[in-house]
Amino acid sequence: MLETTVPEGPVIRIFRAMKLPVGDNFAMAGLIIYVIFALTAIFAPVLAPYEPTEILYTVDYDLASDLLPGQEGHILGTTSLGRDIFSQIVFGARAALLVGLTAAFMVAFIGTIVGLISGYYGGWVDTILMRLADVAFGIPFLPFVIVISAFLEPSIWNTVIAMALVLWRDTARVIRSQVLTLRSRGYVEAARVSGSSDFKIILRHIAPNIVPLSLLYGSIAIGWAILTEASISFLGFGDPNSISWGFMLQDAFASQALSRQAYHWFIPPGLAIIFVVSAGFFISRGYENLLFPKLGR
Amino acid sequence: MTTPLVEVENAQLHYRVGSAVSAMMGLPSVVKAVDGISFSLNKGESVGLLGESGCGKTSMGRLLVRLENVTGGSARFDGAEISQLKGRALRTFRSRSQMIFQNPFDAVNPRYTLAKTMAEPLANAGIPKSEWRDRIIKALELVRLADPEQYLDRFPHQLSGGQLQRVVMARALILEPDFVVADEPVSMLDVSVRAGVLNVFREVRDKLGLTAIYISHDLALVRYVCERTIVMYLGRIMEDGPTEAIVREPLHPYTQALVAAVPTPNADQSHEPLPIGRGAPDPRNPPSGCVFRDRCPKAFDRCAAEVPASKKVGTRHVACHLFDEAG
Amino acid sequence: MSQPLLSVKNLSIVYEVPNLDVVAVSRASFDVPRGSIVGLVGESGCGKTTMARAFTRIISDNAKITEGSMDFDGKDLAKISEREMNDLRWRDIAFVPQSAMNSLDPVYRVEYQMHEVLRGRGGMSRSQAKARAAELFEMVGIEANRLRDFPHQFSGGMRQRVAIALALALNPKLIVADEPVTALDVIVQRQILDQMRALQRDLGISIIMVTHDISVVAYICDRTVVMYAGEVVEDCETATLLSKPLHPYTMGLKNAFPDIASAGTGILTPISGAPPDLARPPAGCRFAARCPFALDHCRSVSPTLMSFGDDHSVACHRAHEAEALRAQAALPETWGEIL
Amino acid sequence: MSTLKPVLSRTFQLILVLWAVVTILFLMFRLMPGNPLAAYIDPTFTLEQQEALIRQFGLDESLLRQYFTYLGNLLQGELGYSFRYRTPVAERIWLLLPNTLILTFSSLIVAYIFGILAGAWLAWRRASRAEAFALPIVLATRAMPEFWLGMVLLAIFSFSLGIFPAGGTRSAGTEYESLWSLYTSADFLSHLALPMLTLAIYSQGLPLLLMRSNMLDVMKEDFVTMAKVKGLSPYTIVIKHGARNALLPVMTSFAISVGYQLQGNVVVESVFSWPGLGRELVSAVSASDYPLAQGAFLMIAVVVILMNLIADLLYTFLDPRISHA
Repeated sequence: MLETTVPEGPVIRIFRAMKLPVGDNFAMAGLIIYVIFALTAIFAPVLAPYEPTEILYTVDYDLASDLLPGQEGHILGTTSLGRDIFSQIVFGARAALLVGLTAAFMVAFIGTIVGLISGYYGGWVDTILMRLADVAFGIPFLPFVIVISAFLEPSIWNTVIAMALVLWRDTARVIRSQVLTLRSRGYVEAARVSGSSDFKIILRHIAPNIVPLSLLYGSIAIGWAILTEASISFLGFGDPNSISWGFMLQDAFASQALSRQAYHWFIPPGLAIIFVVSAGFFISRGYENLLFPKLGR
Repeated sequence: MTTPLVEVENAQLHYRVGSAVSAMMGLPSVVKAVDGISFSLNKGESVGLLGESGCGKTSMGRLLVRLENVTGGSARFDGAEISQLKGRALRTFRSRSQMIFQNPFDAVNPRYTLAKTMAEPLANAGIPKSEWRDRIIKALELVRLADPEQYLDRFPHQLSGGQLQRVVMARALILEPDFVVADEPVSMLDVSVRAGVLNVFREVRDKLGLTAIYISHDLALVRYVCERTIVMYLGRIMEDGPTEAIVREPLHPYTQALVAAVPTPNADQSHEPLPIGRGAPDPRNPPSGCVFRDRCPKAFDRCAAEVPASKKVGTRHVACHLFDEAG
Repeated sequence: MSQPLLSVKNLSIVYEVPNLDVVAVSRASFDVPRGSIVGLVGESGCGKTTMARAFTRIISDNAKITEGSMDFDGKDLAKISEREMNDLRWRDIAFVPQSAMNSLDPVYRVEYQMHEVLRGRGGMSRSQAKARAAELFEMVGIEANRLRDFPHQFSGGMRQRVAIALALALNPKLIVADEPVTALDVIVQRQILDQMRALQRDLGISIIMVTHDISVVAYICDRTVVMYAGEVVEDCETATLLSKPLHPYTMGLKNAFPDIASAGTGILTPISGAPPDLARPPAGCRFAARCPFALDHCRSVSPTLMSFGDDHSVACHRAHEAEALRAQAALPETWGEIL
Repeated sequence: MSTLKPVLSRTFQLILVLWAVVTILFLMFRLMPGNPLAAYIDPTFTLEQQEALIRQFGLDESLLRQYFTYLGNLLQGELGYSFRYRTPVAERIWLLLPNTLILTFSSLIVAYIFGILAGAWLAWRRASRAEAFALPIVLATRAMPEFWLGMVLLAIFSFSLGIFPAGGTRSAGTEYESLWSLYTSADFLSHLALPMLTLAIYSQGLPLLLMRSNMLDVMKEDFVTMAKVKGLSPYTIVIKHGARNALLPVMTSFAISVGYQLQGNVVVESVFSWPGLGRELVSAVSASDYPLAQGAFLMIAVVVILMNLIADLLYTFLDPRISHA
């Protein structure tokens, strides 16, 4: 193994220790987008010139509706109700970050635990958990989230929980099969023969090999969650109290932005979603290259 | 005489393969990796488990260190049924019975330093931390790794296969066990370093008075390490006796073919065709009666009808109908 | 004496790894006489497989033949155009891989893969190919009706026979076999070796048998080429090699190998140390660091492969003392620690 | 009989999963907070009228009884009555299902043909500039919200350029004698074009990436190296061995994609006012028409589960290592 020795800062070293895919161009691009995205979400009140739901007026005290980008100092123009589109985009990052991170965390967490238990213990526990995964695979994802979001009070949390209830299945299956291979590795068997407890074996020999895979599935789930939340909001089942990119698109669609050629209104939220979701895909690709280098994807 | 350290009686290890539906349809759904094996090992005895791939020799070894549990019959260690051990008794068993694995690169965690790898059994046995370093170095010296201190902070990929296999051996021996199962410990190593590992194995076995099982497909290696050999075929024992006798005068037709097939590094060796039929054993679908009969040149009617029982022939036990009258 | 079928001269093959070149085969020379089986023996990483692949010129993308020639029946395999080379492939030089399982396409029946060669490369008609495929299967001892099977339906030994049948398809002059029996159990191994020997005699072809196992070489090969760390260190008839080796490495290998035919078990003697890193080969003889007979001279000057006695080449500065060294080499204490 | 075995055992599994999904569906709709009839009970209704309504929908019985009634009805293909339309749910669903299936299959077939060809081409051009350019774009199409892509296409091709109609399956006032004449009419096809294109652009990424990475893997297999050693032609090596092997998992992914697509249709059908199951589900949920929403959900679930089964079986039959075990 030959590695070029480039002086590394502490950040890079931490990334390496976490097996974050530094060095892969795709992954680095993804990480940079994530950083920009997270900073935007955190500093939204500072960055946004207006309140996202505030109805604005021009200097002539007219309703500031349907302004084009640049007019009256509105970077991306305004909506037909006179709201600042740029501010909505900035605040939309908050909703996306919240949904993406919590859903990804829940999906990766549930999936990893189920996969670990199922793969390590096998037997009837495995059978039950994997039949449950089969059932989860039989549930149409988006319709399920719609029904749950609509019947329970429409809120971001209900959407996130509905997603996690279905999406854990993919992670669980992959983690399980990985655990199955790890379990038959010589060093795991050696640990069993030397008397290590199951807990110790899972903690010391299996989990360290699983964590990068969980992170990989987590980073894919971030994208899925943001896309799903956008769909839910677009269909009108979203959280009425939060400005999300999906909500903006629904607003635009319902306000005939399409027939009125208001591209400045519905193009930016879509681009924002693509930007953030593809960052997740870029990172996951970097991870794959790192975890499965032979495949050369 | 004292009771044997290891006693195996009619042990079985059957795996279910395929689904419940295929079982209902009467398709072969059970693989009998170990199917009615009996032998016992006295303290300090070493025996070679010899056979082709799929004969169940590794499964048999795994039963004895409790990496698998018998599905029928019994396998006892120091009088206690291995699969029933619990709690304290299990912990004692884990420190008394060890395994040396086939692939040294797979048998140690690639993320761990060798010191950390070696410390795992010590921690499990509750040895105080202050003694770890000394015991690790002592174990590495035991397997004749020169200058053992230098290895403590190294990672597995920094060692050669031969060195690493010695580390694996040292880990197995660090708690001074009574019993060791060595699963083809040199088959992944280059010829020029094999001899060193084998010699170390012989030395520590004698020094510690170990009871040992040496699993191999290579009769020449078994002969070098063990005085007694058990020949397995499709989950059953064909022949069991002193290695030298088996090499000189194999009794079972299968053993005869096996001995004749072993290649030697000599120019003048027999090129006679082997006394065995072509074809390969199919563990899912073994023949009725004697499992070897479909390849056996001497098979007759009774071989298909009856499973041959093990018979004592001189110093040996043979499971073959040819010897029915002899006993 | 007739021209050898293949004559390798000063062949070097280099793997280009970023920042560094690994010389996998270094100035190797040997001949393959017509109608003979030549063993290419050595430990893992000694360059035997790389060299065997070079005879088909299908080597990894980052490997390059940097010097030397491979004279095959009047053509230099290192120089001829890709088109000419492709003409020779399988028609004149066929290959038997170590794992027939991975070398057969899992989604096609064996018959299809047979026809692919017979018709695609041999220009046969469908009916000719059918007859020839059945004939080939018979030659290697498989019933012709199994042609309709998929590769995974054969046992390991049978698959290896299929690979041999495939190699024989176009009546090649040379078959390169890369560890063809390594993955098999002794009984099947022996049966396949017998088959190969018989076919080679009947058809008068030549075989290069790559292996790490001297007993396989002893059983089947007429001549043996011993490789160490990318270099050919000894080349002679197998019987001579086993009875009167000239190179200390060959002597050591024999000492390390258990022999079931010997009277007692004796003591096996390892060769201490490990082969050198081919990215940074040492000056002088590459075996010197592990050789009990190495002199200062050996550590500074690299020995060249020289003819010694009749038809026996060796690369060792002390080859002229070989008889005395052999006597010493037979004693375990010569090799230092045996543990 | 080795071909019958996987079909039987998988079908058995399918029935179990179906039963579990049906049960979850029942619980979802029955245990939700609020009276399921709330939206339909006018404040002016008398108490008797309300109770009559509750009895009519069987809501006065115990949960367990309701469950068995529900299962019994399902077994007879009985999905209940829509609150809104006051017609049998099954009738409505059978009317809409063809529209959804036409949209799904047409878009996926286009996506797979394109994806397989482009994926194989990109594998061939590995590490080229074309790859560096194409890969991020493909990943970005996977990151697009489908409905947004639909909106953009709608704005450009319908509202700006006026090439395609804005929604529905047919122009106002057109009538057709049969469904067949409707589906083959130019009018229907021009309505189909934009939603189909939207879903196709979104879906092509999966077969493309899968085909590409499979090709790259297969080309490293020993049997491909051996094909070179055999001196076979590049066409034989790349197409007959490389692509043929790489195609296997892509084919099975088609069935899975049908299931996924059906879920994605929910939004795209809404954008294009395409009268399919997804749009119906959304409007039924919005209008609290529980029987209809439940029926639409169930129908989508059945197709998803069926497609998972077909994917499994395809894999079993297309791969000789399994079908000829």
